[in-house]
Amino acid sequence: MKPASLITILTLALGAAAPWLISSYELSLLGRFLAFSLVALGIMLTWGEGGILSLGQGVFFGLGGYALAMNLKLAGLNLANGDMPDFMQWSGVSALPGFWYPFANPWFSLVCVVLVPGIFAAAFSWLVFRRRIGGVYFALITQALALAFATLLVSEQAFTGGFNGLTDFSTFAGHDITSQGAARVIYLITFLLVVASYFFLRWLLGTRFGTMLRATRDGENRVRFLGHNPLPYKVVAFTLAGMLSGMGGALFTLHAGVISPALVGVVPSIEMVVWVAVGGRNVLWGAIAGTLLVNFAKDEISSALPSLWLYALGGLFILAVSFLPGGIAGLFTTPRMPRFFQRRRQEAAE
Amino acid sequence: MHETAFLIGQIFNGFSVASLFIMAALGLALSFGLMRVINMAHGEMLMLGGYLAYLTLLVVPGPLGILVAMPVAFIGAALLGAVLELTVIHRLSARPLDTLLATWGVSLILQQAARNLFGAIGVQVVAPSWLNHTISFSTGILSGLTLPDTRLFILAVAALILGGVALLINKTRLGLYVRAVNQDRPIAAALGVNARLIDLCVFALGTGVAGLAGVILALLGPVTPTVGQSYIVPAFLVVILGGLGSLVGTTIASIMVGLFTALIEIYVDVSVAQVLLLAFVILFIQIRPQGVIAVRSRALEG
Amino acid sequence: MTMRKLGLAAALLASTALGLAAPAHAEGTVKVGVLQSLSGTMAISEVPLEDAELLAIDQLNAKGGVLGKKIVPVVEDGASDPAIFAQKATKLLQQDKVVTVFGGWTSASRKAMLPVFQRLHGLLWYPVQFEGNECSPNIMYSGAQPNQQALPALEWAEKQGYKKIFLVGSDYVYPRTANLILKKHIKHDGLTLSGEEYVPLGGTDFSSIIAEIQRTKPDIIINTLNGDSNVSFFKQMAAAGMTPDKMPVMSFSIAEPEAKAMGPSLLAGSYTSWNYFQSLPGKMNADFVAAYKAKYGKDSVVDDPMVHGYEDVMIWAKAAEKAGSFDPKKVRNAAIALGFVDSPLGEVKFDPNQSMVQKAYIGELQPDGQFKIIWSSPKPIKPQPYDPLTFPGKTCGAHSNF
Amino acid sequence: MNTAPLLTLENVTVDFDGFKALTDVSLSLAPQDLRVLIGPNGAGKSTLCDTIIGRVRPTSGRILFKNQPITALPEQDIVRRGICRKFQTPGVLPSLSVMENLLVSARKNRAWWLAFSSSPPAAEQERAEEILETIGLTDRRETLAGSLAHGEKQWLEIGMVVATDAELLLLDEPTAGMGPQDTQRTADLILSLVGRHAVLVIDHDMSFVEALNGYTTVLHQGQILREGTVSEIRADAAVEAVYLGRAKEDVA
Repeated sequence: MKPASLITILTLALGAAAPWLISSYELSLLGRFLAFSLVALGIMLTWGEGGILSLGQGVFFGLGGYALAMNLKLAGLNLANGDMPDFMQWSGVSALPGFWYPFANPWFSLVCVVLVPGIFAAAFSWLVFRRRIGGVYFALITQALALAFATLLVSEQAFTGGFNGLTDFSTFAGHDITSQGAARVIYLITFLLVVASYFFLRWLLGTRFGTMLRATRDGENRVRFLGHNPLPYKVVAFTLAGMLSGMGGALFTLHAGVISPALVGVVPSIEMVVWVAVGGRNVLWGAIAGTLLVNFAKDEISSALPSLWLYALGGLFILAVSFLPGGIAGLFTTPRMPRFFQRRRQEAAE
Repeated sequence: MHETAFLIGQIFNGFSVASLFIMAALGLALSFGLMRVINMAHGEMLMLGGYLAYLTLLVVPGPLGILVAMPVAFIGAALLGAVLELTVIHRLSARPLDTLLATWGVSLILQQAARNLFGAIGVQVVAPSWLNHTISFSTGILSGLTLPDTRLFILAVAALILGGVALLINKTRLGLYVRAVNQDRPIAAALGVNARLIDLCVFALGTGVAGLAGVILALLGPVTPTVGQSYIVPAFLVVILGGLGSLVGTTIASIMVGLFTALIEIYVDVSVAQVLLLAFVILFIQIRPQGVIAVRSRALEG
Repeated sequence: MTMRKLGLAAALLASTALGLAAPAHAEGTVKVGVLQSLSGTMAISEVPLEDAELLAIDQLNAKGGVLGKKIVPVVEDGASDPAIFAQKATKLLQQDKVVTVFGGWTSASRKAMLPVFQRLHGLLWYPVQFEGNECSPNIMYSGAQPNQQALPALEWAEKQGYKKIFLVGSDYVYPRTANLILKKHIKHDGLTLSGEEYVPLGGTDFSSIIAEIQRTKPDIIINTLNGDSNVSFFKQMAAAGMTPDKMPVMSFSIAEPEAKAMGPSLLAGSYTSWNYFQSLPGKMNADFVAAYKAKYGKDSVVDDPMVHGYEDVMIWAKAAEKAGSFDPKKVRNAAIALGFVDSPLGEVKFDPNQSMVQKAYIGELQPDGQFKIIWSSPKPIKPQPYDPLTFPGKTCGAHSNF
Repeated sequence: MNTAPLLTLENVTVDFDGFKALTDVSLSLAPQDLRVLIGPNGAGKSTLCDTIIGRVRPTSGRILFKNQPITALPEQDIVRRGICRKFQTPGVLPSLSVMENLLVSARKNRAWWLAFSSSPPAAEQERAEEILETIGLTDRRETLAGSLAHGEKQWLEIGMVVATDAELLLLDEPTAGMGPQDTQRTADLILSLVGRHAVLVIDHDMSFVEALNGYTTVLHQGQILREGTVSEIRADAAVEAVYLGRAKEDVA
């Protein structure tokens, strides 16, 4: 057996056995960080392989999280009786808004967790990319999107729970989700989805789609003047990243028991990029490892030395992008990265 | 109050907000046009300007303190900008996205430094008493309209800064070099223009303007470690709308954003206005992806 | 892919597997949690609150602790993020096995922690004024309910003859809900609502709102803006010629520290409504202020949430002594059974609905940054988590379950 | 020669905000033609290429390809009609291997939804192998294009352009930065393409232009100055005045 497969199998076995190896608090941490790593995988796909930097992945994370949270909030309410989530009552709403109704169905909610961010990501990226807005412009527009989305969530309190977000969940599709056993099941589902996404992306990047995506990153114009339309490759990658973020958001909501605007805005969105920058933007396992590493570090450092954490986060970011563009994974592998130090003026001039 | 007066008041407010955006976005647009990099720590230059105003007012209290603070803030922020350019921006100049991320790291560090130096809760900068007046109309259709001196002063400062930078770019030798590098970097370099030095000067000029803007913002808002963050996202939108490094484009875009928000806020609340502004920008780039002023350049490939 | 792929992930997983829970009770000590935002946007308010809570713990320990045990505070950072509040609350209860937790500021943080405390049968002491509409057997709410801060302010304004009222606030839960209640009462009392405007949290531009104020000419503005937005609002009001002496403003979230930082000259003459001011008379308060200054510097100031955080710790200690136990349920019942106790805020007690019975005060900001108390409710006000006029028929009963 | 022209430019003018990069340029290319375009720096050679492939849109005039107007088509559709261009600074895809570069170029059906398979069709694979041989990079097959030597990048890009099977190849300064030996090799490579494709070469290295020995168009200040065989152009006094005199010194 090759050492590579040995490490893979060992990691999979450890991950699957984690619920019986670590305390329930640590399991909940690991679970929520693995949920984050789905977002990171999406960023690796778009930013690392596609050259598309999004500073607004929190939006898709939030769409997925809210899609599930709406169901969790409705669980146990008798809608026929005119029951409403508590926050609506004290926001002056008289009846449950129409768009909430379908979310009472858990399966509809689950589908929306993936579809809503997917459709939104597809529509948004198509609108922007088709006018050949990319690079820095795209990063800035997605950042504005994150700000607008968080602002809207906060201001439409009657429909979204506002700044408080949605919290206090107890059942999903009739199953108790607060018990110790449920926590293990939720962890295992998260773990499985991360593993499945990892292997899916590994396959995808090995296809000609992966080659075309990297080709588009290297020279969008060259690709276009070879007769290809780069637009669909970018849109598909961005849509997949959005769906992964949505899935991550929903799983996070289950683990954390809360989804709120504080998790989807400008700063959380950019932190998501930090995970990938630190872990390695061109290597799938790097994205996952970076997410776990940065988040466990944050958990350890931020309580003991809160002001140090911000210096560390800022410094980590500067160091990673300036000196270690391949991230931690770059120390172990020779990923296929663009030749960073080559000035490509004709691209920049576009 | 007459409806016309209210509307004119809103248009005035739109220009007033636009003047803030011009000052906040001008430096960004300049260095973006020249170097194709976005400095995410630009907001912290505004913050630095605010704190320098606070420090200056401690040394030079009295009515003219604010006028002393403006050059101090300009120089302070320009120096910090130069350091930033030499240490981070230049190293990453071929990688615009990495520059963006690295400067975000810088912005975090600067915010935390301000927090440790001055405290999280912010410091006090008070507008001088000679600005505490208003021009009020009490008769005619403009009855009820009030134009605060502070806002008029800010409009004037913005116009002066804009005029100054325009003169610098269009009439001086430095400006000539800037335009040359802007058009065609390799050729300009071949003709003996020190493109590195031009980059450095323009970047420092841009951050200097932001520092100066920070003093002005302190007249209307708080001086806190995170104050830059409140202006930075609209400033980015202005840069996108304005087109590559065009002064005229930046100005028009600022006015568009200012008027759009002021007028739409008559009908919707501020939060929704923010969302509509983004929708407007996305719609606008459908029509003019290169911004208000699209530069048709032959320097695409030399 | 190389042979070392996933190696790091494996190492990470292994390292967490080895992480150990902190040891539970050591002999002669008892652990309590202190959970505030030490970083992020809320740190500005919550760090002083944490200081006040730690001061109370110090003072108790100096007198021998509680039930003969020394109190060991476990301090955690909520990082201004509700998910982290929930995460750290879980850690404190599950891993550190604390007997109770003091903390929270925003409603978002409290809402996120609530299910954790219910599931793990913990007890949270929440010290900040809030919008009500919530009762949990696992939370002691010592901050003001709307009928202890917002409504007394309206009542006072009415008595001053202000009839046209303009509401301006940050766009989030507390201002929206407080204003919902205020609007009901404005209508009920036959007053006029001139306008109601919100800016996003951290908003800095008030030009449109000020234009609206100039257009509608209210008698008084009720301000529920949060944090830095207040600075922008008052500066831009002053620039438009409307200083607090010309246009009265009643604020709900400006206390002594904010006034000190924003500059009393900008705010002097504006009003605010709280259950505590640093300038309150009485020996308890004088002692508290002196002790705080002795520990955190003579320039420091104290405010309403800080004193509530301090008093929460004190009442918890008294209740534990009375119950003879640290069991959260017994402590809760004992806290309610304590009756009125003397405190820096005056006589206070916990109502069976687990909120605090306390007086309301109106202060006018003086140029020295302190508030002059110009009105006080005649007697302590019983807390009403649900405003009867706005939410008819809803009440919080006494809780028996946990 | 076939009478129907492959490419026709009719009075093409390109105006960059008042600067006329091309004025009233008319040009016609037959299938399997080899045409060389020369002119001093700034004469508008690259702009002419840009205009044909749709990177720059003409202010007035039109461009016909196989008698169809292409002036308004999206860039990738112009390529799909059969025009492909090599850029002046090599436009290879640096983080892809040499073979991948060719395979990306050789894709016949360019629909994105057909990209979700791991291996390209056998025909495309064979074609790529063939071109790899032609451009002499067989031993560099798996090398990342970004780490090729400058000359090798030029050849790879020519290979990529060829791989698209375009009827018209536009080669913008294929010998830029090459030594005499490599230049000769490039000339041989290009000559081997004529017959299968029409080729428009832009260059100003006269020894290279002479080696190609194609029908030559001289561009000066955005306008066509002369057209003729290399020897006619060499003999022309006007051309000599604006261009060749200087070029001779360069070569010498």
